[in-house]
Amino acid sequence: MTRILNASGCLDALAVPEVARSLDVFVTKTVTPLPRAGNDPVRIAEADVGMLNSIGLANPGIDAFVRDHLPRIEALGVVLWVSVGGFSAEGFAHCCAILDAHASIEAIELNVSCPNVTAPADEASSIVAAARAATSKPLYAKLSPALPDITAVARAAEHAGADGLSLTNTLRGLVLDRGTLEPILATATGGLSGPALRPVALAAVYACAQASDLPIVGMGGVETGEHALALVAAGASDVALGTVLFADPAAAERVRVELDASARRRGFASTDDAFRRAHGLASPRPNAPVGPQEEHGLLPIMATEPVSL
Amino acid sequence: MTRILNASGCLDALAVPEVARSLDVFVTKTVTPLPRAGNDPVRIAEADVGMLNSIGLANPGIDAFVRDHLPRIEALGVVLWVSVGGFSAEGFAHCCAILDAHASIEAIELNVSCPNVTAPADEASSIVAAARAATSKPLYAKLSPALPDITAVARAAEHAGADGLSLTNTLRGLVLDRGTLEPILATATGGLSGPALRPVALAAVYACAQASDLPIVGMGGVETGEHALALVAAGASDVALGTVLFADPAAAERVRVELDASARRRGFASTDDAFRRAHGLASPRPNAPVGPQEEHGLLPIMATEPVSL
Amino acid sequence: MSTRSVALRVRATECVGMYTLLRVQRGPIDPGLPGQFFMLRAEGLLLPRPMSLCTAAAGELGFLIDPIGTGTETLARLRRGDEVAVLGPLGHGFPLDATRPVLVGGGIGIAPLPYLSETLGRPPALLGFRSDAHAVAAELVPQADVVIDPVRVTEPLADLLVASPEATPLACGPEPMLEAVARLASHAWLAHEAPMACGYGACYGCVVPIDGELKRLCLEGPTVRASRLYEHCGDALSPAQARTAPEAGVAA
Amino acid sequence: MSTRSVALRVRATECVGMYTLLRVQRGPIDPGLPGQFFMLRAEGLLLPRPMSLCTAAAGELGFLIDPIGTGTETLARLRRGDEVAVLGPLGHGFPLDATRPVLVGGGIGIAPLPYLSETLGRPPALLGFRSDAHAVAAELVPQADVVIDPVRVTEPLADLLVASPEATPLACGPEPMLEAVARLASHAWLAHEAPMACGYGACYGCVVPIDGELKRLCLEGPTVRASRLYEHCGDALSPAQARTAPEAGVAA
Ligand SMILES: Cc1cc2nc3c(=O)[nH]c(=O)nc-3n(C[C@H](O)[C@H](O)[C@H](O)COP(=O)(O)OP(=O)(O)OC[C@H]3O[C@@H](n4cnc5c(N)ncnc54)[C@H](O)[C@@H]3O)c2cc1C
Ligand SMILES: Cc1cc2nc3c(=O)[nH]c(=O)nc-3n(C[C@H](O)[C@H](O)[C@H](O)COP(=O)(O)OP(=O)(O)OC[C@H]3O[C@@H](n4cnc5c(N)ncnc54)[C@H](O)[C@@H]3O)c2cc1C
Ligand SMILES: Cc1cc2nc3c(=O)[nH]c(=O)nc-3n(C[C@H](O)[C@H](O)[C@H](O)COP(=O)(O)O)c2cc1C
Ligand SMILES: Cc1cc2nc3c(=O)[nH]c(=O)nc-3n(C[C@H](O)[C@H](O)[C@H](O)COP(=O)(O)O)c2cc1C
Ligand code: FES
Ligand code: FES
Repeated sequence: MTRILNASGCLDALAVPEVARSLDVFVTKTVTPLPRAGNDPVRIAEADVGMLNSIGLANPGIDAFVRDHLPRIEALGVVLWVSVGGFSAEGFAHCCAILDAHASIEAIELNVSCPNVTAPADEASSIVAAARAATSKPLYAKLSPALPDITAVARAAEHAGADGLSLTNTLRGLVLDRGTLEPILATATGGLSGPALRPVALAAVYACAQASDLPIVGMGGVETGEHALALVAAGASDVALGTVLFADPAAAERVRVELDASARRRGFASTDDAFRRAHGLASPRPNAPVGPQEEHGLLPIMATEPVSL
Repeated sequence: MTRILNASGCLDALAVPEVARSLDVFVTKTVTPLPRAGNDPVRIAEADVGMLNSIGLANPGIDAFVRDHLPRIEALGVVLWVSVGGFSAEGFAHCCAILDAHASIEAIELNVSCPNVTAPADEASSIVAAARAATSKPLYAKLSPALPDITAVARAAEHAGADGLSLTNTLRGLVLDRGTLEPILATATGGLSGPALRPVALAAVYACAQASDLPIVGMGGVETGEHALALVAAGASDVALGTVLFADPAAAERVRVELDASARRRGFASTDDAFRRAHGLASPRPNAPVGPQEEHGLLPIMATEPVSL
Repeated sequence: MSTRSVALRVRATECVGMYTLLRVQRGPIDPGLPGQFFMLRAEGLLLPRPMSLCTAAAGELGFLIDPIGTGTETLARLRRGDEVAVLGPLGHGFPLDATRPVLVGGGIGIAPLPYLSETLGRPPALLGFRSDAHAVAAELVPQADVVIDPVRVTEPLADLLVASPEATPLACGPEPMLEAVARLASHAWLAHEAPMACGYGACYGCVVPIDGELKRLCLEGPTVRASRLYEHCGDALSPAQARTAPEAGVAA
Repeated sequence: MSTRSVALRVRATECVGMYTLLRVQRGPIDPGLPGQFFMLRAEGLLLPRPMSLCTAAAGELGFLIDPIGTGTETLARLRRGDEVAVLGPLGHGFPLDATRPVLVGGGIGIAPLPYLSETLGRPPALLGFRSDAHAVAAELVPQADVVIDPVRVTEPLADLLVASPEATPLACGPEPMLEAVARLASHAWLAHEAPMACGYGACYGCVVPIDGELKRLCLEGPTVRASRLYEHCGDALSPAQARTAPEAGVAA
């Protein structure tokens, strides 16, 4: 069963518990050893095929997180992953050691790829190794797509003890104000997410699924069940929703329903069929004719019937 | 004056001389030391926010290029850049040494970034240095956007003797067949160009313009004069058209006219004004109110009046 | 807070001076309190845009839109029968128990005032606009005194506060105007703005300094007591000083 | 070759069995020769799609479209008055001086045949379709004999070639059909297909093996003599053998 997660940094469970509960797993915004105010505003902008953000890992720091936030998140009764960031392998390890004591945390995602802070991509394997030594919880290494060879980093993370991969974080992008031509974000460039990332994330998942045996959480521009199914076919075991949640907080439910329908329409018994098909691993069972695709109207990501909660 | 080039691999001057003549500079498809048939078909696919290609540097090899193609291109009377690729620094140097003897070639672009062949990105500076030793022609290093820090590579290329930067090549992307979920391209993944690349290329140009003094040829998803002006504002001296040429072979003329109009509408005396504005370098002269933007109709890249050539 | 966006049909779009009044069928949506906002998304937009509720006629939600960029232009171009995805009401509205409320609006900042005025029983209002063409929108707010650039809306406000210092400005407008209002009255309530990707606390994109820290405006606001936004406000300037101070608000 | 795409208005779209006939005002565009193609692009598509000219009524260009994916669906959904960007004519058409031409079409491969039939004075035609519903399109080709799956169009062709071995098949259809035609007649002309990004030699995306090398189909073809495409063609099989061989063409 493909699980639907939120992408780290794209949901605050405490602000909207019902949205967090609509997910199979809630992933926190990245927590760092020390508190961070984040970057100055303006921090977000719509690009013509995606969005930019330069939040800059705003977070309360690991101590306040564990003291103030964690108990309240635990009270929500969601399956919980904590995303961890740091500026050195020790920083990551420090956070992991603290989180290790909390049984409510199912897994830890290591954000070795935030484009809005100095990116320690080269050090992915030393970070994973240090985190590995600090906790026995499952560790997911979250990689950047901006690598000459993402499979090399994926394999390095695997050898260093990662239990899974989260693919991918954002690309670096820029949007200028249409009128003045000045960068809209205070930091000028920022992380590009949404539709533009979709084919890039898909390629990263596909390549890493061939290079490594680790389970993969796929993300990047997922808006519909078809997008989620493509990630699954490319090699993702689970799928995370980021940018789409901003436009459609009810996306998890919708994508789950669409994903099932998309797989069924192709005659796949399970999503594994989709994976085998895309990777040419085995001839899947004779598939039912693929009917017309989901028709998305003007507003693909809205409920078709007005409903309020 | 901002020049309009074609992006390497996106135009064959011998097939359509009048399109080549509509450009300020014609850039050849990448030429390698030995002939290459390129990858098996299928080689192209439309992605929802861009296109994929896996041409695989199909080319006749440097010897046949110089013997058979160059004289015919010279006869067209276009300003000529030759794009060079190789699988080692020596390969690049070998091609550059051969091209050095031909006065018709204004500059050489070093394609150190093709995503469809093993990417020698780490070796950018040794390639540039070897090419530098082999020719006195201006050398433009064409970089990939899939680098953790493109500015470091840009600076390395500058120190190794590059005279300019071409930014950027494609990102690695994947598209699956909607019905079967199999990769459409025979190589599975391929190079992603077009709109999805636009904010990424813009960020690369912006960052490299701050990190280096080299002139920059900007490219990536340019379809309109507004897109070209954004690249200029971000730091490009010249702008290259790739994917847009497939849909609109007359794009160069159109983009040139639109670019001038876009700059004028903002009250910029020259495109340098745009650059200063975006980089916050100097308060540009009081700019005329920005009127409504170019209105692109259903088919933004078509001539509005039916015209035939 | 509702966390399900609803596809609603546009009933009409009307020109109101330089602005567009987008009238949308209300569907199952609660109009919320004046000063609360909705996230609106139409075809062609990746992200929704925050809009204050302007009018709340029966069965309808009215939004007053200043088309300043891609998102607002797309929304202002909608036509009868088009769909728009609406999420809300979101955030906190103006206090409805303020002592002697006086509504203060600058430019498109008048957007939340018609609904606020109705709800509060048509209190006095002071509106500033950058041109006569923009000032046409004043017709939406009953009992409004209007000034046009270069006169600033804080000038009549300063006079009013001299006459009745206990009056509470409930203000919405461009940042310099809000700051000038804050200087005149630290007990004022200000509807602040920031780019928002989600409107419900998910993205951390909308932070502004509140109580001296970067806080999410969509959760803390958008209406915030002046003293939480500006350190040196209120008594820092007497109304008379404010009126002549060069940094006093512009009517944008 | 024209290298300027022209925005033309759609006059009408008509259902022809399972296909759509897209009728576009001709504007200044030359219809070219039968077998040549045009690149068509509509709103929402980044790349244009190659389409053979199907009909060339006065002042009009007609394209027969099989909606099999995003591009063809988008084109088939166009309505009167919509704009479509048209570039062409491109590539090389069928030879018009072939000895005793016989048109052979499989499925959507009949697209170039109506114009070709008109030009050649209505020579005999053999058409294969996968269903009766698809076969409705045969009405566009005069003098056509039609077969439906599981009968293959190469069966009547084999008979015809026994009767008149000098007849020249001019064929368009799915790859297995083209290969089967090639086995029957190495002097046949085949309109081949490949995904094309540009249609005018710029992208190197459309290569197929021609004369044993990967060559750009948009420049070398799309019509190519069978012997250039398939090594073992023609006399390799007698017509009688071909008729019963398992790899003989399907009527797709
Ligand atoms: C709570 C809230 C309520 C709002 N209510 C209304 C309303 O009722 N009516 C209305 O017209 N607008 C309202 N706004 C502002 C509106 O949301 C923005 O103008 C809109 O999001 C801009 O999007 P865009 O794509 O049109 O412009 P963009 O392309 O994002 O920006 C165009 C230009 O305007 C600048 N800009 C962006 N946002 C703002 C802003 N908030 N104020 C001034 N300049 C800005 C940008 O920096 C850029 O230079 C409200 C904002 C908030 C936060
Ligand atoms: C010279 C030339 C002339 C053509 N003339 C016509 C014509 O008159 N009418 C017409 O309907 N089509 C014609 N075609 C084919 C048509 O161009 C393609 O079907 C179209 O480009 C597919 O685009 P799409 O976006 O709809 O499908 P895609 O989304 O690109 O593909 C959908 C599925 O169909 C497969 N596919 C892609 N191209 C083809 C193909 N050429 N044949 C079979 N399967 C394919 C893909 O692999 C995929 O599985 C012609 C092609 C060429 C090269
Ligand atoms: C506003 C915003 C904030 C984000 N913050 C984080 C973060 O704190 N940690 C992290 O690992 N990724 C962060 N990301 C990246 C997302 O988790 C995700 O990798 C990316 O957005 C791609 O998915 P999408 O296209 O579905 O949004 C953030 C993305 C956005 C848009
Ligand atoms: C079909 C195709 C072939 C390409 N071939 C080359 C090549 O041979 N050498 C090269 O440096 N870049 C090549 N590129 C990359 C382009 O030069 C350009 O960097 C990229 O497409 C981004 O620009 P665009 O978005 O305007 O297309 C190719 C791109 C495409 C689409
Ligand atoms: S708008 Fe997203 S957190 Fe406030
Ligand atoms: S379609 Fe581009 S080269 Fe043939």
